[in-house]
Amino acid sequence: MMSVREKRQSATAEAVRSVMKRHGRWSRLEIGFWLIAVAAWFLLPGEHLILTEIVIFAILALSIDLVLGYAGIVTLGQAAMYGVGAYASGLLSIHVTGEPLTGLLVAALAGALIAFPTSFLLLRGADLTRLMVTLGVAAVLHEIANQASWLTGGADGLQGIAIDPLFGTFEFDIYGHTGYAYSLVVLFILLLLARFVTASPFGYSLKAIRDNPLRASAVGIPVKARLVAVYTLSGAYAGIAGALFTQTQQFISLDVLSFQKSADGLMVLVIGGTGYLYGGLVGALAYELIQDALSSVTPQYWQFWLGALLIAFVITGRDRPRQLINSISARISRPRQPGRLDAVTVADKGKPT
Amino acid sequence: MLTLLFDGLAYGMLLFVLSCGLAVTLGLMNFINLAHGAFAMAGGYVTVLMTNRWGVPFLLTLPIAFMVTAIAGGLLEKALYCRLYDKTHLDQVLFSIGLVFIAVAGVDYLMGSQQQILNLPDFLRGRFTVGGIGIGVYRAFLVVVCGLLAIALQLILAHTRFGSRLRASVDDRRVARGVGIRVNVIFAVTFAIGSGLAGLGGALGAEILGLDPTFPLKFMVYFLIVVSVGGTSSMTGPLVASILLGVADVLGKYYVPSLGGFIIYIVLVAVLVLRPHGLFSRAA
Amino acid sequence: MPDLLKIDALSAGYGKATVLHAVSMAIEPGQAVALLGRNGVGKTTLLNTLIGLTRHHGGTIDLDGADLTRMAPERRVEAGIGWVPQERGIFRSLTVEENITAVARPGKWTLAAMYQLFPRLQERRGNFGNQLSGGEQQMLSIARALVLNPKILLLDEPTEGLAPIIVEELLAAIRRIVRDEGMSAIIVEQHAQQILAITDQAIILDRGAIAYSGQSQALAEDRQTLSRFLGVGAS
Amino acid sequence: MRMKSVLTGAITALSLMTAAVPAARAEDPVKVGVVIPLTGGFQSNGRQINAALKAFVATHGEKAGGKQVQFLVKDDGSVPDNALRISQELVTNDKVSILTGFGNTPTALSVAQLSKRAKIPQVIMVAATSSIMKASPYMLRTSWTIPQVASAIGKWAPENGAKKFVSVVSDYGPGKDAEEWFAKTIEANGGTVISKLKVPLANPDFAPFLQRAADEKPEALFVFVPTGAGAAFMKQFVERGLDKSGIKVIAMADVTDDDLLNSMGDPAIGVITGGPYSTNHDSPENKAFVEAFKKNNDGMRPNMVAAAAWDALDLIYKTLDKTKGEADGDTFVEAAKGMQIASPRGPISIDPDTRDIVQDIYMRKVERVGGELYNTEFKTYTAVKDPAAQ
Amino acid sequence: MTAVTLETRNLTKTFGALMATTDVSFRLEKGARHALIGPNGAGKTTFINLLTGVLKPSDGSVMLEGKDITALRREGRVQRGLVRTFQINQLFAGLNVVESLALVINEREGQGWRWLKPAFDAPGIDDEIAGLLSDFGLDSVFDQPCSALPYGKQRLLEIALAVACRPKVLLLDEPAAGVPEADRKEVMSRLAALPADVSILLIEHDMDLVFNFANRISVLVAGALFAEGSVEEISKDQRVKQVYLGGAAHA
Repeated sequence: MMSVREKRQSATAEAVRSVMKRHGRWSRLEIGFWLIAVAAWFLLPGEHLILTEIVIFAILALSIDLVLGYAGIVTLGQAAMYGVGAYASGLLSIHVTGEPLTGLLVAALAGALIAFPTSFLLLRGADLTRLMVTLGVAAVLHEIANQASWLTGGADGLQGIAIDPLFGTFEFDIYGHTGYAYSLVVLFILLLLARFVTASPFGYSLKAIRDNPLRASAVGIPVKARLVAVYTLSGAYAGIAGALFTQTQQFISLDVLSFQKSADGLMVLVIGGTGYLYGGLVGALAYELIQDALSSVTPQYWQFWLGALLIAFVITGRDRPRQLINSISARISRPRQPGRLDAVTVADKGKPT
Repeated sequence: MLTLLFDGLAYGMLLFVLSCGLAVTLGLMNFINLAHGAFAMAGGYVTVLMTNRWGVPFLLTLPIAFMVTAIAGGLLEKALYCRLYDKTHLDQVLFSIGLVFIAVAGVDYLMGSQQQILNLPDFLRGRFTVGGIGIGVYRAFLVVVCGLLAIALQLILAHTRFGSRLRASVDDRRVARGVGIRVNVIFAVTFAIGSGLAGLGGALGAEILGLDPTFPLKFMVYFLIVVSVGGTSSMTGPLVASILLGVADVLGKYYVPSLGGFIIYIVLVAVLVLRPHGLFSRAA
Repeated sequence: MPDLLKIDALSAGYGKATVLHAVSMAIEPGQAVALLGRNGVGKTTLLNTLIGLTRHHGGTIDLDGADLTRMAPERRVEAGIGWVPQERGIFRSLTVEENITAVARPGKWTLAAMYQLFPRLQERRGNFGNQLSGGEQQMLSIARALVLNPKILLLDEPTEGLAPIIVEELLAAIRRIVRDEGMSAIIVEQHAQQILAITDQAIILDRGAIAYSGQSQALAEDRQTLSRFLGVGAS
Repeated sequence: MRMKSVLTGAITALSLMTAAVPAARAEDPVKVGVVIPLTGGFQSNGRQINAALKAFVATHGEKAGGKQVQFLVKDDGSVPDNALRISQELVTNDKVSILTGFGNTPTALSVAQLSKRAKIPQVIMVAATSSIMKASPYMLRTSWTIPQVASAIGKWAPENGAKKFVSVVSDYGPGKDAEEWFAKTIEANGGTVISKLKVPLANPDFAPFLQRAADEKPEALFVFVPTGAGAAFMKQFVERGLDKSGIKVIAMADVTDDDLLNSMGDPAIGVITGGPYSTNHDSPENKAFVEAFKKNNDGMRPNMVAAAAWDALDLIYKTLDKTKGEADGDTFVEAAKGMQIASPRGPISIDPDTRDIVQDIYMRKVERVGGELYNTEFKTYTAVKDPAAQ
Repeated sequence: MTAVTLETRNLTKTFGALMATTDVSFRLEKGARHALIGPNGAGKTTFINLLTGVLKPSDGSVMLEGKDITALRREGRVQRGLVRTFQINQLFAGLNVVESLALVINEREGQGWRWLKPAFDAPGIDDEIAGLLSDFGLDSVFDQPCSALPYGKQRLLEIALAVACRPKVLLLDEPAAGVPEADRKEVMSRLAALPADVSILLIEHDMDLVFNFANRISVLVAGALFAEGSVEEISKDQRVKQVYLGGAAHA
């Protein structure tokens, strides 16, 4: 009798192991996504500028996803860390060194340094409170940057940023060739790291907190400390996004700290869907392309149509893109209907380019 | 000094009329309506259009601004907002931002992007002095009108059946329905009135706050601050928060002009850290 | 006599969990029914289902010819249900008087009648809901349901957590409402003996289903049934 | 190491693919990127520029220096980041040879690096901070500079009886410039600025600043706030009764913007401003300009932004005429240097040393002329250079 | 011979003037199957909240294995072995069964701060999860998201999550609440099979469950301990009967 039970248990354990192995495995859709992103470098040399902007936007959204999608903190103040990262790397290039990788590191540190104390302000209160506190912190930093014009250049923007060639070889050209490759690689590394983090015990404890903070504390998870940790990590991400912006544009204005930046980041993430890391990418891609298309059709009134799209999007259900991706992903992983699969892949390929 | 206080009071009262509708929306339906400022803008444009282009007396345009935006608010509630009550805050934020975009671009298209300048009738211009305090006629008018509105709102809330039904719905929506209060109707009406008040506030404020298509974006943050600092459990909270904000803003800019932009945000963060649900929230 | 309230095969619960399993019962006009059972057997869920605050899983509710099954709660109130929720549900930012006048509907139960029934409410008419004692809140909750002039009153544990002397007072009032004024009612109670004394019919729920149904008086004397379904002493 | 060289090779190849500007052929049009704020905080500038462009093309046609001139108008949303990205795309994808527009200083500065690196002439239509010109050797300006105007006011005021000032400026680059240069010149001419107030750019209410200014009891206020805010400022000034208290307002032209002047109404009457252009400037060039502008834009009134935009386009056309359609950065800028134009605002020229505009600055007073409000010029400082660049 | 694992000393909680818990001194012995009963509003919830650290007591202390844990936070108490389940399921809606259990086990093993290593790499974690799955009859639904489970399975997972914490003391708050009749037997038998060395405090209204499961019963009335004894003693106690049957004055 024991052996029957044991047999059953070992069968279960096998099943459990198979579930576990599924985690962290790259789906075909994911791989395809990256292949297309890399291919875009070769095939669309004229679009590198907007692609760079999309990638930086996506990193900002990714940093918000870490706190919102994985820990359930809504924020309208991610620009605080983004902007501080941008200024940190800009100032570094002016006063110390123009080496880009050092700039990224310093910016990550600066972002984390701002995020850490801020996170303690977010431990209490509901959605609205958190929105307003983060917004307030970003607004205060914006004002400080405005006042400290001796350091930041104030409203005129920080002048004189000069970034050394990457690895001493690759100049940041005005076509964005280096910029796109560079930011794409950074995005890839950050996403890889985020994948590790979200699949780690730490990452799962965040998901637990997001889903049910009451139960999370009842199974022994130190909720507050985890929130502080992830907010700080997200601050580092946002800081890196800011530094990438500085380095690829070689210019910073106060807008890096603006409410608009935070709101756009949140909006893009929400459009793309939270809690699966790629939401920011999908959202940034869709948002930028739509905005670009609309504003070239009607430069003065594109906001009208963007607004209409947003409303339609919410009313018809925000889960749609996520569901679509899931179903595409499922179909690609189990290619049973070759005829239909082709259609899907083709349609999919058309989109992100 | 007292002149300044009075200015701050007027400014605060204006903020209150502008944002009280939002407080009710948030408290009653737990709905984050970032498009509240769009209604204020609509009211402002109604007034400017009527006084400047069609020569309608300013005072007459005020109730019209209220009515027009209230009707617009009511219609939008029935057509769109009601679909979003059950959705998440993020959906609501995205949706109402979409509305703001439409409003901004739509007004730009219809009215042009320039600042609209309201021509006040002569009797609201100028200044008088009472006991050594110089008081602007229009600011005095604002204080009186907004004060009366605040009192009227308080009376409606406190002494009418509608008011008590509204408070009951905010207190406990479930039980309210269970004792026969039509919460949905109450909400639609409240939403319309709140929008109307925003419209009226926009009309009154066009003179002081300025009016251009970016109005809803510029002032969205102010409304949210009033609501989050004041809390949503009563009208007193937002009123006190508005006046506090108005006075602090004016005094701050007078005495420490260089800190002008900071003050409200520092107050905001401080209040919310100490009292996450606002100054006047009930102890949970 | 035609039934006032007729429940047929009613199943309901919260979310996915089914709490009530195919409950059927009928109440004649003027009848008061005691709804008994241990904690957690679904008594409150039954009342909540009648007022429309649970998820409907099956069955029908009919009140005086009107089909309530799919109605919104506020419509059910119009159709004639007066609900006294568990834990009273007093609106805390309304005064005592406002709690009553905000919902009152025309009929014989008026504000004045309420003050006559519960003189203490008149004394405290200007106080806010959150300034009342438990007993006063309960009186107010009953008054608030009565001024709806309902066809049937649903009382959910009206004496829960109250001091004995207040319990006496409340039960006396309930007796007047159902006995002297002939109000139909379903009363959920834990104090079985006391409530059986003032009701006509009794129903015992057990695990979401009706386990016993009969005359209150008969049940009051049926110690075995009482202790089987309600007591701690037997098994 | 091999990886690196492969990458370098790839980048070089790409650069060649995209960057190699094909040899200019006669039939190739000269493309001009117009980056202006059609949305956002500075959209009224964008509107005026767009209108001026319409009027200019309608009167001057689309040919200059024997070539087709093609304008590509883009909205930067008043955001410098956008301005930069859009300009980059215009340069790299659309292959524009000239960039123009730039509704405020930050957007102009954001593009300076690009202009420098890609050797693209950048013709500034509005941005007025002095320092911009140093940011790129391909920068040209047809608007005005803040010190140009502020120093003229600083010179005029003490000569005409107002010596004790409080300055009220918006808290951003141009505001600080105005404050600094006004104070500098007025102090050199025997006046004082007893208090300097900075007003947040997104400021809804001037009451506290006005009160503060009044409490300092100056003879006059020196004011610089952006268009639009100026109207609110003047209204609140009158509302406080400061007009009756004997305190004068002497302001930068933005405060009594011609575009809005009519709707500002009576509070504006009598306000003295210094500026480069007034809609009722009395000259045949201006009459023609105003007429063309109104005709093409439903009677809209041009302001100094429109005039500056018009002149920028004129400068581009005239320079192309001179270079026979050659729009290469160095050639173009060299040709533009010293260019003299009979502008609607009076004679202007491009300073060969600074590439900045040299123009007459007028002192004006708001008056009612034929039922409409205008800035009537009453004193001219001729051929003023940017004092900050000297 | 019987060691006390959990003990409260004069535990008191007041909300304003209201005494929610009055001077409760309660002992839970090692390996106990102890039930806490009492009418609605008797303060059972407040008592649990005091034990688990959701509320801070106004007076008195909570001791776990002889150590004072009154000042410890919720998660600290859990890490020391004081674990609870909830009356209303509190699951991680977005995670599946295996993930939920794995994260609890990781947390228990002190791995919760590891942020670069995969969550499923701990040695033996698969076997442990498999054990829990079969102990609680969750094998058939192991890869389903918690929110999609049938109610009875959710209830079992609710308990399994607590057991995965390897508790010394387990507080079961109405474990059978809302479970459909068909699944009831399973829940009860799973409860009966909980490890013997775990001390269990059961809060329950279902007297069948109480009598089948517990060997000792405490009765809480109006925030104070009203009676305590073996199942037999309590079931015969007239005063307890009256509390539950009501009508104390008339009986």
